[in-house]
Amino acid sequence: MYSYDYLWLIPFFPLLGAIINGFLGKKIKSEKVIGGLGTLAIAGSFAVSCFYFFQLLNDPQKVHQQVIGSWMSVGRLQVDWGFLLDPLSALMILIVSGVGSLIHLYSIGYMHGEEGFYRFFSYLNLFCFSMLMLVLGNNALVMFIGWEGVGLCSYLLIGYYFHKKSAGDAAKKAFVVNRVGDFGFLLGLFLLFWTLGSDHGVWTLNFVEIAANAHLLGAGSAVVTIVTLCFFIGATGKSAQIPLYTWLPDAMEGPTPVSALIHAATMVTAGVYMIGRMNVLFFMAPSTMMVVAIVGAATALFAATIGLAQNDIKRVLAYSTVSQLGYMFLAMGVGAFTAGIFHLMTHAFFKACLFLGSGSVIHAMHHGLHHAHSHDDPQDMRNMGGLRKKMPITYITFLVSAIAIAGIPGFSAFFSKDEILWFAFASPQGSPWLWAVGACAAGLTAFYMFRLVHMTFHGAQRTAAKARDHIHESPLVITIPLMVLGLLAVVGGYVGIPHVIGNALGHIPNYLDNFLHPVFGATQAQAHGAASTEVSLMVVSVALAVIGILLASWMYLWQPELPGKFVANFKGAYRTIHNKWYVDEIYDAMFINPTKRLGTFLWKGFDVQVIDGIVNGTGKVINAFSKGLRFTQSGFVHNYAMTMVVGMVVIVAFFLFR
Amino acid sequence: MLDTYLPILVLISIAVAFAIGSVVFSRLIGQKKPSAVKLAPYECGMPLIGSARERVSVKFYLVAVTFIVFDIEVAFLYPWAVVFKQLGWYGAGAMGFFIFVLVIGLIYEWKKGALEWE
Amino acid sequence: MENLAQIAMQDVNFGAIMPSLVLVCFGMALLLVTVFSPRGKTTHVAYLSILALVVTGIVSLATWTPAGSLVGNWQEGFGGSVRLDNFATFFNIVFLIAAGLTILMSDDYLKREEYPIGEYYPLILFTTAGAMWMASGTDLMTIFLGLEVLSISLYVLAGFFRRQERSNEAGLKYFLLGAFSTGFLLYGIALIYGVTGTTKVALIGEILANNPSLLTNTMTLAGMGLMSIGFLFKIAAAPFHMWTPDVYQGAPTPITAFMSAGPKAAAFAAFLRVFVIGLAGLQDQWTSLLWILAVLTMIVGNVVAIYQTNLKRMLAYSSIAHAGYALVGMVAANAIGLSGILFYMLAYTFMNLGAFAILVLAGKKGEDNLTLDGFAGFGFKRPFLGVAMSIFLLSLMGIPPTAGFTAKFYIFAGAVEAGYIWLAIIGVLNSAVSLYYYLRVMVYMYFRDPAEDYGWVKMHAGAVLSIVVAIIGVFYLGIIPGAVMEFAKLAIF
Amino acid sequence: MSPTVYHYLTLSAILFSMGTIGVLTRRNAIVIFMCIELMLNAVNLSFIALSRHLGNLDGQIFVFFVMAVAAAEAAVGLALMITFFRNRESIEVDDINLLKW
Repeated sequence: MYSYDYLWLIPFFPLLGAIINGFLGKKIKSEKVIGGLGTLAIAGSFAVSCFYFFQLLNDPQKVHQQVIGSWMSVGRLQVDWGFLLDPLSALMILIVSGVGSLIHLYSIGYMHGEEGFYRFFSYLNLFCFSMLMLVLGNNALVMFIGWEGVGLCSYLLIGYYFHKKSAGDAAKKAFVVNRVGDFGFLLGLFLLFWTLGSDHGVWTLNFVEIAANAHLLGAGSAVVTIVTLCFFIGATGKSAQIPLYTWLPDAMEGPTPVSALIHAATMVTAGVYMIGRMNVLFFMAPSTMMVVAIVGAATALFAATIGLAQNDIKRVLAYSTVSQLGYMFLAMGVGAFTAGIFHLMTHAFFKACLFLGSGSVIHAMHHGLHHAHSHDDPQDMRNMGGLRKKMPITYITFLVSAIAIAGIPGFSAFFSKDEILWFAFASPQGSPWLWAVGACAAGLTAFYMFRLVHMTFHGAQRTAAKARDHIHESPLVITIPLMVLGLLAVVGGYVGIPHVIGNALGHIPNYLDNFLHPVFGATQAQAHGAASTEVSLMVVSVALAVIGILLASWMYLWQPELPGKFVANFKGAYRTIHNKWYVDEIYDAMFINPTKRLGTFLWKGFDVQVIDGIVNGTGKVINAFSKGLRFTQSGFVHNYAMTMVVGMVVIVAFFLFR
Repeated sequence: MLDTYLPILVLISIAVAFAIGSVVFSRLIGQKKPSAVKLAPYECGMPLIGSARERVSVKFYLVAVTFIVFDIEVAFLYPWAVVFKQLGWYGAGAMGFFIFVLVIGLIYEWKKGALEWE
Repeated sequence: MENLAQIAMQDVNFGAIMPSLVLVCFGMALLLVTVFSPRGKTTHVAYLSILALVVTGIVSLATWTPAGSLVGNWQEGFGGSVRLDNFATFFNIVFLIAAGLTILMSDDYLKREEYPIGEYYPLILFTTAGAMWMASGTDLMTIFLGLEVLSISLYVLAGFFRRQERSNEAGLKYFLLGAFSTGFLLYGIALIYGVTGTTKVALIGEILANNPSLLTNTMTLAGMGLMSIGFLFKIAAAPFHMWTPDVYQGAPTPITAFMSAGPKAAAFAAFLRVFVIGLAGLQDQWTSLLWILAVLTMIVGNVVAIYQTNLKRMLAYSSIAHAGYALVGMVAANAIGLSGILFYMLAYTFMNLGAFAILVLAGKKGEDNLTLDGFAGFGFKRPFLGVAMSIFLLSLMGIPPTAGFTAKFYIFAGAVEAGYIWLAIIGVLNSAVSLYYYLRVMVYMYFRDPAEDYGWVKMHAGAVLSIVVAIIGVFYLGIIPGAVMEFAKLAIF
Repeated sequence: MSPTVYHYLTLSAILFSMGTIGVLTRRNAIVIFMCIELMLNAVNLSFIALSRHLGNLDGQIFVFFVMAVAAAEAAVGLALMITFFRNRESIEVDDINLLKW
């Protein structure tokens, strides 16, 4: 028998850290103590998480609940403060606390000297607490606490640089858009609770009980579809899917570690986790699954196109995150729950690494530009270039992660992404179209990632000359997390080697699949298709990725250097060069420019105009309504009395003539 | 029953008739020679001091407010008085407490100076 | 005729009015204390009134009947027109907490605004006593008396700053409209009395149940409609809410805080007792009316609040919206919904009084700075108050794990269980809208550069204590509300 | 024909409506308050008539309380109006318009 009595320690440590830093941080003053405390708090939960993770590996019983105490009992509904440890949540706490620890460590270096250092760590700890509550909660309400908590912390952290107006606006937007999603979540919760309770006498919000009783609702019934759609709306808000994704790129106003932790590795994946947690319900609602898959695929492609047209290093990564989250939803939608969670994990590694790497670059750029008294934007890739030699460690880890996200075989995302694509093609809910969209997005991903790598690290230095000399590699406290995450971005995928490769290499099992089997075993879709099809699809998607990388390299790396060499060495070949330019321009005009224009259009036009328009429009309508209604409040006693009399007449008439 | 009230009715009729009659009669037969002095408001034969629309001192309101509150106690004392005997000491005690509450109000007013004119 | 005294006496049970009796006696004594105290000295009166509330609290709790107890501790008296049951006791505690927090934040406030007048405290005690009569009254007569004692004291308190035009106007407006609504309430009572021949709530219920023909009688229906207006006015439900913003804005801030919690809860108590017990037979009728009014109230409160820049006024609209949420529980009219209202009132008392306590501290003399702009950067210059305000705002929004969330969840779960799923949806949607204006305060506090250094904000012990108590309350009811929810369940009829 | 309870109730309803209309139309706060008093007294008439009709005293007891309450209300109301007049030199309700929107 194994004991799971100290599960509560996992969220408790960061909570403690948040409280101590929040209340005493101002008095402590020493950045080392504050940062150390914050990092230690989350490292503590990482240690406990590891312990329980490995214990669970050996434990034949895979689902454990720990109830701390009763929270509310409303009628026949009993809600506890309880935790649920099963393979899914065990994996999630490992990711959250592990990546969280690294990012805390990184923040000590990155946030050095910032005003309100203690505040930052307090919020970060509080975020980790909420996120751990979200993944550990054994019922929907505890999850909802985490759900709201992460939204709140994200709000506080996006607005960290509060004197920037854009930061405040972005924070507010994030919170409000998230709440639209939360509304869906709560609605789904109420509907589920009501139908299960009033129609079937099961008053519960406990995940285990919901899963056990979900069959009462009837597979494919309208109720299940509506409930799951509501949950999915909640997920789109939190996980930045169409149409509620617009807050995420704006959220890049926050400090970079925040972008890495909250807006890449953990919080934004909460929606995916939630669908995984409710997999039994989603399994019973094929129409919702279809919506999830289509929205996921559309988001993956759509965000990737927008990523093409961005010049701000963090915004590229932000759209990339949206796009990758689309992949995860695509996986969930086609019933490949394991693959979705797998991609969630690998994405946490490589995207955190990419963000932290970009943070390292921005940090260095900022430093350099500051010395040169330049007002160039330290986040604009057009001001970078050739940083490879200046920042070797950042460069290598960044490159490794970029290769990983591009889906080159041997790196982590290759395994997860290709499993998703395979399921999108071959699962009963999948279709070749979904696969095609996913594969296109994969090609685009490779393209914009390498555009990013080339513009930042390769080629000529475009940074102002004076600033160049002051750009140097970041300190160890920043590079250590980069190295660890870079390593994970490479090897993280080997826990889930697809069967077709595993079999080819000699019966290597898919560890992750086996581990998550107790959670997803019954609902996981089975892909039907020949191994040869799977391999050929794999080859196609890898080829697309390679083409994307080559195109990017050609356009942003080789091309600018080639003309100069040619002109210098062979004047006779100038014509050829010119021709090449010519070809290139045709190419530019025919393919790249339209794509870029499409990207710009989608971003400036659709994203800003339509989506923001809808969000702001709703706000404006309510505002106008408010303004109008306000004027009924004229301040005159007579008007008030008149309203009362009219109300009285209406009420009495209502009773009499009803 | 009603005949007991007959004398009162007669008295009222006579009073009303006399009042109306004297006013009407003087209107009919009296001479009218108005002058400024005659039309001025009558203030006990004293010359006028300022306009009649002058603000009344707030003290009058204070007295009026005080009066309203203490006047109401009578409304409660009457029914009690009617059944005073039947209610006995219990009723007296209850009414005593009622009066006591009013006395506290009185003390409060007194101490606040609401009863002093100047 | 000899037995008249015996009849009068045998029904008398001072136990049934003990809490309010204690409070009134303290109030009268304090009036005398005030008048014999030197001018401008009020602190001792504040202390004594806190003592009065504590004593009353102890007295109130004595009548609580715990779960599983075979013998009820409830007290009934005065010919069955007062009944101190768990329902009344629960509300009494809510009133006492509201009054206590109000008094704690008042003393320094009165000195700052230069109205150090001791009568303020006895008036709060009288208001509380009136509220108690409303909660424990089982006769329309006692309920009416309680309502009037409460209202008349509040008229004075709302217009307490007599040389300040705003306060003055608030008092007069409240008085005129309040008296007007009283007229309707009374007329309703008269009609119900005419139909049933009694003013006792339980008896009305019985008579209506035994004579179904009375249920469709014009007088009954008109009486019910008119009576509801009196209560709806006091809980500030649309369309009888229009006095609320003006009065809340003009009244002294602690009084506004008190009005939004104590009297509102009292009106709910009386409303519940009269309608759920007395007019149970007409439940279909009044729930369908309240359904509409609840929606209307939530929408009006939340939507108009968006446009407000004065925080007192914004919180006034917010309190209208919260009355709408509580009405949802009354529409459900099941055990969860009703006990949900009780729980909601307690939760709302903590979070709203807490928020107002911060306004009390943050104001300058005259309180012209209690606007959004006046709070720019407040959170950084006054970290404790900023965090506290954020907690209360989050609770008002209904973000877990605060009292606001559990209370809303409770109410909406009640509505869902009773099958009013759309009402719950509208409620949740409304609380999503409410986010906008609560959040804006936080945006100003944390995302604007401080306009001032807020040096005038003095951390007075009383107000700070009330804030701390409110924070504890908000988190207690948010994290471990189980015990209080049990109390609320025991407290419904 | 001797008056029945219905006549009283009708009279009371008419008085109540007159009071209500007065509240809605008059401008002077004191007159408005007098109209409210009229409403209360209309209700009192109902109570008395019903009490006599039903043969029970509850209605009459109620009237006592209403009277007491009305007096207290009048006292407080007058005080509020006086202070208002001192601040604004007016007692017109249209001038009670500082707080709005």
